Amino acid sequence: MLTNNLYNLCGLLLFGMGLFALFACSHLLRKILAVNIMSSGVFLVLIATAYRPLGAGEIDPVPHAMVLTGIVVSVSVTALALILACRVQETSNHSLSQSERNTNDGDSEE
Amino acid sequence: MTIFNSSAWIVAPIIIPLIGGLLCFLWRRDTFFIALFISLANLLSVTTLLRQFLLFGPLRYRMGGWEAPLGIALRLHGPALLMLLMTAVSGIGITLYARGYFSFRISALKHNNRHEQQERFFWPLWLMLWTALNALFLSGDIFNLYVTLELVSVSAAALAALSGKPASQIAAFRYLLVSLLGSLSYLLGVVFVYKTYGILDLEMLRQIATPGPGLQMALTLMTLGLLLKTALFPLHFWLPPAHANALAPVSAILSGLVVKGSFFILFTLWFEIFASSITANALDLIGLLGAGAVIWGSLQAIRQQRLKLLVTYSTVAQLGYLFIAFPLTATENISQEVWTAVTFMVMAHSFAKTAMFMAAGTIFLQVGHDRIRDLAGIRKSLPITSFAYAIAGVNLIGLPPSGGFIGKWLLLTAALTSGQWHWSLVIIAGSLLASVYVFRVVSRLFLTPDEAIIQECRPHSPLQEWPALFLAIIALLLGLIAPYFSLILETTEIVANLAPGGGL
Amino acid sequence: MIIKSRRKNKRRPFDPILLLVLLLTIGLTALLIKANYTIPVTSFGLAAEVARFQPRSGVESPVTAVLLNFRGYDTLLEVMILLIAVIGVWSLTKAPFPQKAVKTSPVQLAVVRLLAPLMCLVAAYLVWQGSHLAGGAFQGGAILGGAGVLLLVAELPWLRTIHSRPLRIGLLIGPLFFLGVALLGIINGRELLTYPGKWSGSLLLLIESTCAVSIGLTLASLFAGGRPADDLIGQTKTPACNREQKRC
Amino acid sequence: MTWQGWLLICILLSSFLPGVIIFSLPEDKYRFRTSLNICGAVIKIIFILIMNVGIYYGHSFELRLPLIQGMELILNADPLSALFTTLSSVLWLLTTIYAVGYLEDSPNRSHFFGYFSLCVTVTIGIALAGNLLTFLLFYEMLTMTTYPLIIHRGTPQALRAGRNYLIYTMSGGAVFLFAIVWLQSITGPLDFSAAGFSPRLLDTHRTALIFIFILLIAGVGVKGALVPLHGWLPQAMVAPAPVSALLHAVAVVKAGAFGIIRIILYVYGIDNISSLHLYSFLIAISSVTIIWGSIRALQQNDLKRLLAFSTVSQISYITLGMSMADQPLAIIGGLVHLVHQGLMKITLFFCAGNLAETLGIHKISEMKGVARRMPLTMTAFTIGALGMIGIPPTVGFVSKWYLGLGALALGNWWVLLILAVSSLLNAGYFLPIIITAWFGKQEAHWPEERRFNRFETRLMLLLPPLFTAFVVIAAGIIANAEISPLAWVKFIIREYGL
Repeated sequence: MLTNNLYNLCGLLLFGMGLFALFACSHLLRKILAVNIMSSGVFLVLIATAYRPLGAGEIDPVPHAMVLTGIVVSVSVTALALILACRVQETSNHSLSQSERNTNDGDSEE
Repeated sequence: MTIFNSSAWIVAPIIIPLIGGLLCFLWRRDTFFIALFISLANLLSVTTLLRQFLLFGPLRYRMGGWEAPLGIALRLHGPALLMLLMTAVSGIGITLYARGYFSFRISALKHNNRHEQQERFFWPLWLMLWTALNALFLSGDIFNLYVTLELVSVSAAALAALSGKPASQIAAFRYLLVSLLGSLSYLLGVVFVYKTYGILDLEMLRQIATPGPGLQMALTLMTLGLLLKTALFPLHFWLPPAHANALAPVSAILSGLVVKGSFFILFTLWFEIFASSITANALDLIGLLGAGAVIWGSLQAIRQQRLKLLVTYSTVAQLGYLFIAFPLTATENISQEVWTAVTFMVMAHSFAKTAMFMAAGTIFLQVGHDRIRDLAGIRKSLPITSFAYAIAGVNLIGLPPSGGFIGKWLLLTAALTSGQWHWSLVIIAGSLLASVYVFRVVSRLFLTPDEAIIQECRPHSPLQEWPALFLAIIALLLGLIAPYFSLILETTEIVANLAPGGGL
Repeated sequence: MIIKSRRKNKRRPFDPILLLVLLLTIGLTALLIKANYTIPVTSFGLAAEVARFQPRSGVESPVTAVLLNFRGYDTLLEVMILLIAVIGVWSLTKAPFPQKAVKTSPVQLAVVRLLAPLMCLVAAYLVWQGSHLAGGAFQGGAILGGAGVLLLVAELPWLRTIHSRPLRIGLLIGPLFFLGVALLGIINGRELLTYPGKWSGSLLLLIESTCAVSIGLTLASLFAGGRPADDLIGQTKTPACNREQKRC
Repeated sequence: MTWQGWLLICILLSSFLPGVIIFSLPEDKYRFRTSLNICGAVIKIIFILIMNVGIYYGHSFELRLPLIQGMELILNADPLSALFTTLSSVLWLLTTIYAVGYLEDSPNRSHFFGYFSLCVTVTIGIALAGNLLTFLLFYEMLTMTTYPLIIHRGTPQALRAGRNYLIYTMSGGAVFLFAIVWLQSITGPLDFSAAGFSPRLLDTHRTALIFIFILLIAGVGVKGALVPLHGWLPQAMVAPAPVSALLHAVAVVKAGAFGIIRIILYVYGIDNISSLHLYSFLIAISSVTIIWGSIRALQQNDLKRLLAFSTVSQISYITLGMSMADQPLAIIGGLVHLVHQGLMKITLFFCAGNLAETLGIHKISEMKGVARRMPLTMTAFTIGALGMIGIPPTVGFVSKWYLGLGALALGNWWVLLILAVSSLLNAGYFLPIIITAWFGKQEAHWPEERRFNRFETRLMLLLPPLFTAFVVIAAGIIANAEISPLAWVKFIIREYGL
């Protein structure tokens, strides 16, 4: 069970680290990275559930499929987040921490 | 009519908007007509499902023909059906309104390239979001729910950023990250569930789930994630900027439909699948947060100077009511009523809030701003919109016969019958605060000032005004068609078996 | 793609909120780890189920069987998420794909010329292998996407000058084919995503191939962070676009 | 659905549909709007008369719409609803005629008449409500439909008045909702019935039921202008005269008083109230309201404010009648005052509106000698005022007579004293006005005089008060005849089982 436990431990630690970084970093890119680290952590824990000690039966393919799905989702979200971050940076030189303006110009003309 | 008895109809609300979304991205011409056709086809399929539901009871569908633990099951039970209906009706309204909104912007404003581009991408994203919501309501698999949640998040975030304003992009970024965080937390919960039970199907989980440390942790994680996505106070920080800065049809979608998705999952998990593991303390805690949301959200709404922000904070407040229902389910004999109450509040809020954002958007476009102070006498130039706003407001206050009233009445009854009367005080206080923020605006709109500060009304299509009124009136009359809803909600047993496969 | 924070990162000596967050996350992680070790493992997952039904799935690799057959619905939705990401990215960008790439060194160019076809080959192999070993549409698509990225980075014109419509068709071909095959089940009077028995192996391979192409294109255009030049509406009229074109 | 059910629907629709159509009419469709309005009012009166005859001959008018478990909308016409519907619909017709004359040339008329019609629809709904839920439904809708009328002028004062009105009525509505749900969580679904709820509940829920009763009375007491919940009423006087008439005589205040009657007689039932010892509570609040309203009225110089405080005082006679409900004579006095007060007060408001519209007079001090300029109006005013004081043969005397008889039969000297003092106070603020108007000497020009050719003012402004003043006397004289309000009230009491 050692491998399994190691995976779990690492995964959960990564999750926790990512969570901390998400709140602690104000930089947009770092936030994206933090979330990615978190998701890696979750995937580690997930893939660890597929583990079977030798001779205890076949390896479970369902977590594999789930992780694959999760990775694709994470890639998509990361891409969108990166582009958003780029746009934010381009248009306003803002970083998220100082963007508390609740301006309301979603419908305005310019 | 064998074709209407085909079991394949249950996937129609997922497949139809999906095809529409793909087509809108590929085709790019006549996107509105594609979307309109899709909306109507979706309504047809949901109506067919309603008929099947009334004839046969709850439905279950094996994706790919694989039985549950291996394959993914779709399930259609009463609440899911009502959510589908709600989305179908709101969706038609939003589709029509969006057409009016974009064509007004394209024809009347500068930078029409940008507006054309916004419209071009609005349609595929909106139809995809619709797909995602329908898939979410129908899903019967705890991991598939994660996928649908992500589908919702990504399309909703893309929509929220559509306006292209820096503020909206920051808000959308934050929204995306928060959604992702919520989804991850939910996914970790799913992992724990899978570790413990080795099963992902909801029905099977319901049968075998017993209280234990694993399930408790899983439930905590999933709940945290979903609460974050549903923006329960104090996790609501991301919602006001994201909803207020988006384009009006998008705000309507986000506030009216999207937050209901994660709430629906949360409610299903707590009160259907893992009901046996829920402790009274957890219920009280959620109720307390809900009460906080009602009070805080309402107070914030009262403080706002901008119309769209006011409407947004009222979403925070109204979502609180849904959580006040949680502790009221603790008593066995009234939990059915609380279910009904919650469904009513969700539906009424969805229609009313959609209508309200549409009205706010129309006012914004016509007047050029939405400072509440300077909105006096809008009724003159936009009578239908003002009416729609007022009627939607009546719903939010929860005056009879609106759906919101039925919900509040049932919650009050549950609170007083079970002796938890402190919740009833919050509900009453929330209504009063709601009437303050609603009438702050309504009294302005309906004012007839002496000096003519009324703006010239720019020509606009009826599509900009009527959908809002239509939805607001539906919300208002929701109470009167209550018997049919309780009929649907009370059908929990399978009445007859639907022929497997199709008659196609 | 490089984002610089406007404010210099000043090290603050002590931030109570940060400390609180730290403590909270540590607490949560500790709880999670504790819970993780107290879970009684009562089940061995779905491995046995998968093994039992795999012969009927049409592929030999259990992961592919789960991915495309048993839980094909998840995968269908997941392909859509990728697509939505592309639509979202396109909706956010005013800029076209980079018209002129940065100066590429001849070495890099040579490497790309050498690698790109090879990567396509590897991708094809991975897709084919997916039916019996590790591999499949996503793995193949990822390699294809990598090839696309290389092409974008180098001065090679393929992806940079592509027109909007062919690209859109390319992006959609996988999802549409998948959806079409999924609907085949309904037309045959069975459930969605039910593959006709004897054809299922080859159909799955076809789905994988088309999806791999779409996924590759998706990843590459996500990397490009823009959209084809002819996809913009009236790009010459809008000053903002002009500015960005110059910048690019 | 039976014809009785359809009739109830038609009664509601006869003012609802004109209202909705009027909203969509352009401003200048004057004739169409007016004829639509008046046709609606006449049709409504005809329907209501048919209903009254039906009720008299023992038909039951009922319509049920179950919503969900424990929630049912019921429309049910009993003799009491007939009394209120008849009053409201007749006064609506008169007020409509008056308003057409009053608002000639003023802006936003379709807005005004639209809400006016809706307001009456809702009031009729209150009268026809068959249980507390339905009552609440229309009661809240009444708030929504009267609010636009109060702020109709759009001035800062009007807005302030509107805001206060909302604060009072929304809070009242919330308290009312709370009380209803609480009550029904104890008693279960509750239709209006003569017996009230089961007396067995008194043993187990005594305190709760007392609290609920107080909350219910507070909830409707806001609209019924019970002291100290009356604050919105004098402020709402900034609205145009027809609106004031509507608030005071046709809809809002009446709806509050009607609610008090319903709660006492048909929700709790006389016996339950008696065993909960709530009568003294009722007597106390109604006496305080009567005396306080009169004292405040004495201090007013603004005519409409004076009338508003007079309403506060007068409407409480109804509550006073209910607070002696174990004596049928007192109930008769209270119920018949519902009609009588409406007739008298609407006369007074019409006249006040005439003075303001024709001569620009708003203050009592400006009224010196006004009767010589507007003799017909002031005749009507005098009749109304004498009725308020309770001088025979006006209807006001009839109400007070029965209230007094009831108090005597109960041996309640305290109430008799209240009646006497309040009559004196009424005389104290009405007689000076009458004397000034008839015998005072005009000192200055009227503030804003407008001349009309043949009559002292517009005909449409003159006819309604003259008609109501006539009825004030006629109904007093024929009080014992078969078709008088009093006779109908006695019929109500018989049907109620006393």
